Amino acid sequence: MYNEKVMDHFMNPRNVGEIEDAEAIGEVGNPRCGDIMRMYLKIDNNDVITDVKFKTYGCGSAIATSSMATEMIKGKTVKEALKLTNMAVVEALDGLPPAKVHCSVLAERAVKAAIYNYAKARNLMYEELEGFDPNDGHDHHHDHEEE
Amino acid sequence: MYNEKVMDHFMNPRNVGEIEDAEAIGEVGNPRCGDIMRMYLKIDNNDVITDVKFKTYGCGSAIATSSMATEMIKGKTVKEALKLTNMAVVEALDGLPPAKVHCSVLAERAVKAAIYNYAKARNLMYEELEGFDPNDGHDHHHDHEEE
Amino acid sequence: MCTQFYFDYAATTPVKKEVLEEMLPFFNADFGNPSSIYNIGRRGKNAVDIARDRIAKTLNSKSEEIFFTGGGSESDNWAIKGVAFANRDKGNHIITSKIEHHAVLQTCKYLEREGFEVTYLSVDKYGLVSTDDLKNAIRDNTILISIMYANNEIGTIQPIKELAGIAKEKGIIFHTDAVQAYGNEIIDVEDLGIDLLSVSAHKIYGPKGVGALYIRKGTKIHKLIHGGGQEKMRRAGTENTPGIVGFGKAAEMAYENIEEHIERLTGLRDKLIDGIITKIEHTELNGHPTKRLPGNVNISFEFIEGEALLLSLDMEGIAASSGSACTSGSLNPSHVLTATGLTHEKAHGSLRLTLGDFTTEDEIDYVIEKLQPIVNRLRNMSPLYENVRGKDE
Amino acid sequence: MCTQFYFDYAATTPVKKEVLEEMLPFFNADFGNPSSIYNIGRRGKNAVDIARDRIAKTLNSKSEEIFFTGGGSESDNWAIKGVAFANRDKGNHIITSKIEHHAVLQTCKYLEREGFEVTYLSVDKYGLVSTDDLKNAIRDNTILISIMYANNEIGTIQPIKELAGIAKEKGIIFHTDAVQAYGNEIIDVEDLGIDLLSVSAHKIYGPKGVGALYIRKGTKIHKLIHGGGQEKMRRAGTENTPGIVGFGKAAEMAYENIEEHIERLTGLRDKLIDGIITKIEHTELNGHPTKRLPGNVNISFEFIEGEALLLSLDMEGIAASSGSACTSGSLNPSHVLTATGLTHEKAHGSLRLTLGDFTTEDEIDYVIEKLQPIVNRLRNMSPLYENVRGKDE
Ligand SMILES: Cc1ncc(COP(=O)(O)O)c(C=O)c1O
Ligand SMILES: Cc1ncc(COP(=O)(O)O)c(C=O)c1O
Repeated sequence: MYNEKVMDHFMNPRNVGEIEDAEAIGEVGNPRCGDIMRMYLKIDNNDVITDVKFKTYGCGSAIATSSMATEMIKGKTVKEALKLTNMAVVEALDGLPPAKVHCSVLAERAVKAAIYNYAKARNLMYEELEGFDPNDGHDHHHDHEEE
Repeated sequence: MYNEKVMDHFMNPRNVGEIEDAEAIGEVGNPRCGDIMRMYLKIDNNDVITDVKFKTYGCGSAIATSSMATEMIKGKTVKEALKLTNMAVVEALDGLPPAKVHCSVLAERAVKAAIYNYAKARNLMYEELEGFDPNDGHDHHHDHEEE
Repeated sequence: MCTQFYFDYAATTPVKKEVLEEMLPFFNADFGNPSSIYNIGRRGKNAVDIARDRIAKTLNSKSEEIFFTGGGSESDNWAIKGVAFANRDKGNHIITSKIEHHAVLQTCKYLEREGFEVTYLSVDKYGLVSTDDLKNAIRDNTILISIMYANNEIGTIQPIKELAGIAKEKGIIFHTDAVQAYGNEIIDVEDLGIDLLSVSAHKIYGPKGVGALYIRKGTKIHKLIHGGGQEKMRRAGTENTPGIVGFGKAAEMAYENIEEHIERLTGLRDKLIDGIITKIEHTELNGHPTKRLPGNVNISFEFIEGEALLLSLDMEGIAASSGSACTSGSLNPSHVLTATGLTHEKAHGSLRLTLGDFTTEDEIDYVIEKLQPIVNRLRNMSPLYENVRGKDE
Repeated sequence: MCTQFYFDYAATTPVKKEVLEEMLPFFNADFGNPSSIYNIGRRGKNAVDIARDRIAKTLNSKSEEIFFTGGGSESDNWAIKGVAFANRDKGNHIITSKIEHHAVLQTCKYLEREGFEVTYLSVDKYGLVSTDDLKNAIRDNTILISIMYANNEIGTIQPIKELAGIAKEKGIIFHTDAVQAYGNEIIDVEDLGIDLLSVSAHKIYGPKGVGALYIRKGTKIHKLIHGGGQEKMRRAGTENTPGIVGFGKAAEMAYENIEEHIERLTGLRDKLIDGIITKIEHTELNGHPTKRLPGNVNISFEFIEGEALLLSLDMEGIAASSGSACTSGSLNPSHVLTATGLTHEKAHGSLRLTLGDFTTEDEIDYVIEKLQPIVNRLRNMSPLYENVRGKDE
């Protein structure tokens, strides 16, 4: 079902854990839906993300995309991190099964949620966050029955 | 499908042929329905059937029952022959598949039709022939679809 | 006696060695449920996907347009009931032909009882549907046209492209029962422009109990079997993995050298037809002489009845079939033969010999040789024949 | 890694050696069409008849009341749609339960769209339907009650005799989906007084793509698959002879020593349940502790998600299943688990381990041993768990 890279990130996820003194923490998802991701960012004075950690409750692709997303934003500036899209994460994982792509949205949203909280606390504005609401459910992929 | 006795009577039918100077000839069936049987009887002055021949156009059980029926009435009196039922023929053949039992009616009717013609020509009356009409179709077994 | 000379390939075919070999692992080694996520289930899923691709390739369709079923009858029922019920808002009129397989005819009869109207098109003496008849039968409320690709009894091949073209012009969904044509004809759903097509594995050296329905993307159709999410949520039921794998392999093999297959069978077929017609008098070919399945021979023998003929052939180890009422379990002879104008009598005396990949020239010779005395024996017993002989003399 | 520890017998089972052996001749030696009259076809017909007798015997039904189908889903669809459409003149109300298999539920949903009314009975926390609820749900226009014998996810066994008794009293047709119960319970259709019962071969070490529907003589029901005269004119389609033969053999084997089978599996099941519940905290058994299929274990692991659990188990060669949304391809977790009152969260964290004839004690030990570190690993990654750990400390 999943390719090797996804399985590697699922079995050996990078950056699992917490950062006690994180500048930014974001949580998205909902246990009702079966996935929650919490993202911790250490951000230095140059707006560079120097460390990332995550905790995820969710399926294999939720965990793998969490792991991949943390790797992708580590060392990037906040602005660069905000450009991360779920499709970029999926691509970096060499793809996900079509029915599972929606799980990757969680990682993108967790990064945004963390930076949203960071920006709010510091009164910063990022145009990439325009319209972003950390409390929106993530886009669920609806399989509705055709009849 | 058919048992050995039926197959024997089908492959080696007894009494196939015609009797040029037969006292009684009867024909029943209809080519539309896929079966016709013609029965020839030699009947002596004591009303005893001394010889029988038949010709049949029809399926395996029609041919086998024709053959068996001729054997069963040979040497019998006309009155005895009229008592022949299709079920007795079927029994003598050790049975027919349920869907094929209706074919055995042809033989019974052919015997009756021959004696009917014989009686008519001689102005004889047999109570066993009461209500018998040689031109009736034989009882077809209807497989109707349940829905 | 054992069947040694099999002349009933149109009824069913043996599973080829190569096909069975591909199936075997899926009975107990790779038996996992294809819908599950663990390894042993994924292997089943991959195999089903490959089978789907293989079948799609033989029909020039997309893989996503192939849906596996439990056989040709299910495919026909699904196509016809599914379209009928899904398009009731547009109309309730269906057009089919008088010579369809029972899987189509009985489904149409059921739909008539459920309030649909069905036109059964007549055929000519060869069993051909006329394009004009189809045009004339179309009404404003026609929602489906279902015409079989090739007939199972007399082998007649319909002008499917023309018929489908007429349907397309009017925006009417077109289904074809290709159970007999599949593996014996080159079929291109794109070129033909058809919307639905039924096939069955056991007619092409695959296993019994597996079929497929091609459904052109966008065709409005209800499900026949509701339930789990298999077959992209359109046909429920745990996938018959070994069966599907076998079907895929059989389809691939059937189309590997289809031209050669057609040429070889056509040669054998014509040899058998000529042999019988020239050697045995009062015989007649049923169906079309050339627009005919490569393996189909159907001949009426006057004055004798088909079941008696079959039994006699069986005693010689020859397996065949007949349109006689006595073999169908019903009162009337083949609806196909009578639709071509044959008298009941001639229909009762019909014999179908169908050829396949294991048929040899020697077998053809054997059948011709055995047929003559059998026919003579039965005719000599027949009260119908003696009249003719009288006349002939 | 290859699946070496199969714990998904409820999804499907491998075909047993003895079963496959009986099937093999019918693929290519005795491949003839059972509906034909020649020798090779008759051998197929005899084999089908024997299979029918074997299955009838396991259910204490008459052979003529057993009809072969293409699987459990087809049987369910046939039973429910067939009865609904055939009895529309009497009423349009159907009663079923909330925890049925999709083959029943989706069929009922379809019928709702077609103008029928359906009551979905609730279940208690163990998954049991209440006889009072059933009594209260019956209306004057109720034509069918369909309650599953045993549930595929949580293994709960319903009081079928009582439920069927209520139906009988009111003259309502009673169907039960016994796909999971068959081969794991002693089933006597006469004693239970049921009218229709669905079974499927691949759940009892028979082949996929074969099932049967028991139809009590006199039950008014339409066909689902119209066409040829097979199955006494009630289910069209060339008989899947090898599949049917395999089903017959599997059924016979399943009931040869059913008591022993039940006892053995029940022992293993309870060992596995105890092992998990006592070794791993924050776990909970789903379903009924004793009114439960002998091979069914279903446990919720809090704070983790089922698909992640399955993937991790797969890496250890263990095949299992879950009621998590992520494995069903839908948005919501198992409708069965939520119907028993489980929160979505606990349903997402459910694991179903189902045992069968090849399960050993060692395998049970292996699973318990492997589960613990897997659950720990996932919980340590889970933001839900850390809160609890905090509280626990
Ligand atoms: C309770 C129940 N009903 C019906 C089915 C459907 O059976 P099949 O997969 O043979 O169509 C299953 C299994 O999938 C089942 O567990
Ligand atoms: C033309 C045609 N349609 C449909 C069918 C039904 O296929 P199956 O027997 O696989 O259900 C057959 C064969 O029996 C056939 O010849």
